[in-house]
Amino acid sequence: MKVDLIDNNGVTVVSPSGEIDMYSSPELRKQLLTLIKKKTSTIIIALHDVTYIDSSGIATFVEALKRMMPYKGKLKIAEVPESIMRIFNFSKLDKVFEMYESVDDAIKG
Amino acid sequence: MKVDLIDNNGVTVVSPSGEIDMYSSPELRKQLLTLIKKKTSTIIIALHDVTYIDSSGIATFVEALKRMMPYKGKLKIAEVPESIMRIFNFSKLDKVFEMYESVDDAIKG
Amino acid sequence: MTEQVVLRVASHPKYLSVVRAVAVLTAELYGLCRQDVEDIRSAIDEACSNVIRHAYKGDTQRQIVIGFRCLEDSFEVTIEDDAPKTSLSDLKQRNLDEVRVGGLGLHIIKKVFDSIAYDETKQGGNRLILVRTIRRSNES
Amino acid sequence: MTEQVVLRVASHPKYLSVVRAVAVLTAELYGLCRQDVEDIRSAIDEACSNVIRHAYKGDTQRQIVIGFRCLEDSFEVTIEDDAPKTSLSDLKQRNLDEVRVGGLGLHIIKKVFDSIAYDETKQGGNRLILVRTIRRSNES
Ligand SMILES: Nc1ncnc2c1ncn2[C@@H]1O[C@H](COP(=O)(O)OP(=O)(O)O)[C@@H](O)[C@H]1O
Ligand SMILES: Nc1ncnc2c1ncn2[C@@H]1O[C@H](COP(=O)(O)OP(=O)(O)O)[C@@H](O)[C@H]1O
Repeated sequence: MKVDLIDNNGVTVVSPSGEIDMYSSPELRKQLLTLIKKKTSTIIIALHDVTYIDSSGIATFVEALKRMMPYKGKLKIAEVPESIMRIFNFSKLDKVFEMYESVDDAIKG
Repeated sequence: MKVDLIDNNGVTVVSPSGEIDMYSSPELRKQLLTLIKKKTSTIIIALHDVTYIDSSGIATFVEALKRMMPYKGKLKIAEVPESIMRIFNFSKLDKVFEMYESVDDAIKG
Repeated sequence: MTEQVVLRVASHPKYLSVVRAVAVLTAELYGLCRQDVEDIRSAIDEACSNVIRHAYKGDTQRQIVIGFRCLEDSFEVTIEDDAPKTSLSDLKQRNLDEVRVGGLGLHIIKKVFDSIAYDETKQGGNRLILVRTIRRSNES
Repeated sequence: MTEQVVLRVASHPKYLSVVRAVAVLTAELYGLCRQDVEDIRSAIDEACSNVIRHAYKGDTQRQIVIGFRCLEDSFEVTIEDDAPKTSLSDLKQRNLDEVRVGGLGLHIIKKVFDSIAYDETKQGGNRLILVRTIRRSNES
């Protein structure tokens, strides 16, 4: 897994690529916590290039969401590939996260 | 591995895709031998979608080449990906086969 | 053992990618449909992650042995460790309605496999036996 | 055994894709550069094909065990079978200048690995030990 970060006037787009699992999710977590420490108001996680995600990856998003609540930050998930959507549906987290088709929609939304 | 065949006025383009190894090369061999039995005058093997080839795949081409000699058929190899070119170079077969950049070049050549 | 494919790796999360690749290729060889292959990849990954996290408590120097076997109409996976004995009652599933970190792995494993059991006859360590009834890719 | 990854498969050519995937992922985990990873994939595939073809004479019901290990500056692969004893002198390399079918595998194996040996201490069957000195991907 690699993580790309793009900052757009306080909206940060986080684009991991490759496989997110118990081995790689700590790196993603570290990057998200760094953004949250800076009280980044909106984080958009773009999953377009993610080929696999496990429960530890999902847990990382849940943790980020919870840590952004105290300062009313927004966590948005965009461009979820079909094969990965399954784990969101299954964990009922598609109801908890704001999910968007595209990064543009997530910025506007 | 899958094999696509396209026939163009006596020139047959054979396009295997995927991995060619000891498991899959017998299928490729069978298809080539069927064409050779019909005395197909020119066979172009397009390797664009081949991700791996082993010595049994190479042996299949050598066998086809030899079996086409008696009736003066032509065997041409086209669109060889870089990673696969290595085994041709190494086996010195780039000197033995007619190699072409594209199927069009192979048809003209 | 009658497993057709057996993989042994150290209990380090970096080897989970190897485990997943072998799971995917083996399930494909056995003719499982694409969706089932992906589900099996997830479930085996979660089960091995749990061995590292819970059975070995994060010790990355131990061993995990994963066996794959295909019978007439079932796909069987065994996951062995040499940690202290675990039983099914130790696997604590949580309610997915509360949003919290963790607790998703077992849900995935139970959704994907039709039967989950520990081999009680194993001397020392654990052997988790996961069985899934097969829907072949040409029938899907 | 001190191998970090061990794969056991039946001696059927359909499992060669599993062997290659494990070889590639393991070599990548150990930091080998892309070209070396591809070379190692070829060499291990050829060595296992040879076990099926020559040692087992095409019997697809036997077993092959492939072990991977990374030391400070070398990548070691062991390939075990339980066929009659083979020695290095049985591996007959042919001249590549004559164009003929077959005889390329050993050339590939010898080009990729710096050292090739049979473990003479193994009781029953063969253990081929292949060692390659490492060029790491960040140095390439
Ligand atoms: N292999 C195992 N050995 C011991 N306990 C386990 C094992 N797998 C799961 N458990 C227990 O079951 C609980 C639920 O597992 P899981 O749903 O995967 O969630 P998580 O690992 O995120 O806690 C774990 O917290 C642990 O207490
Ligand atoms: N594992 C093995 N056991 C016994 N003999 C072998 C083994 N590997 C190779 N050989 C011998 O070495 C020869 C050369 O092998 P190779 O270069 O791979 O070509 P090929 O397999 O196409 O004949 C084989 O024909 C065989 O006689």
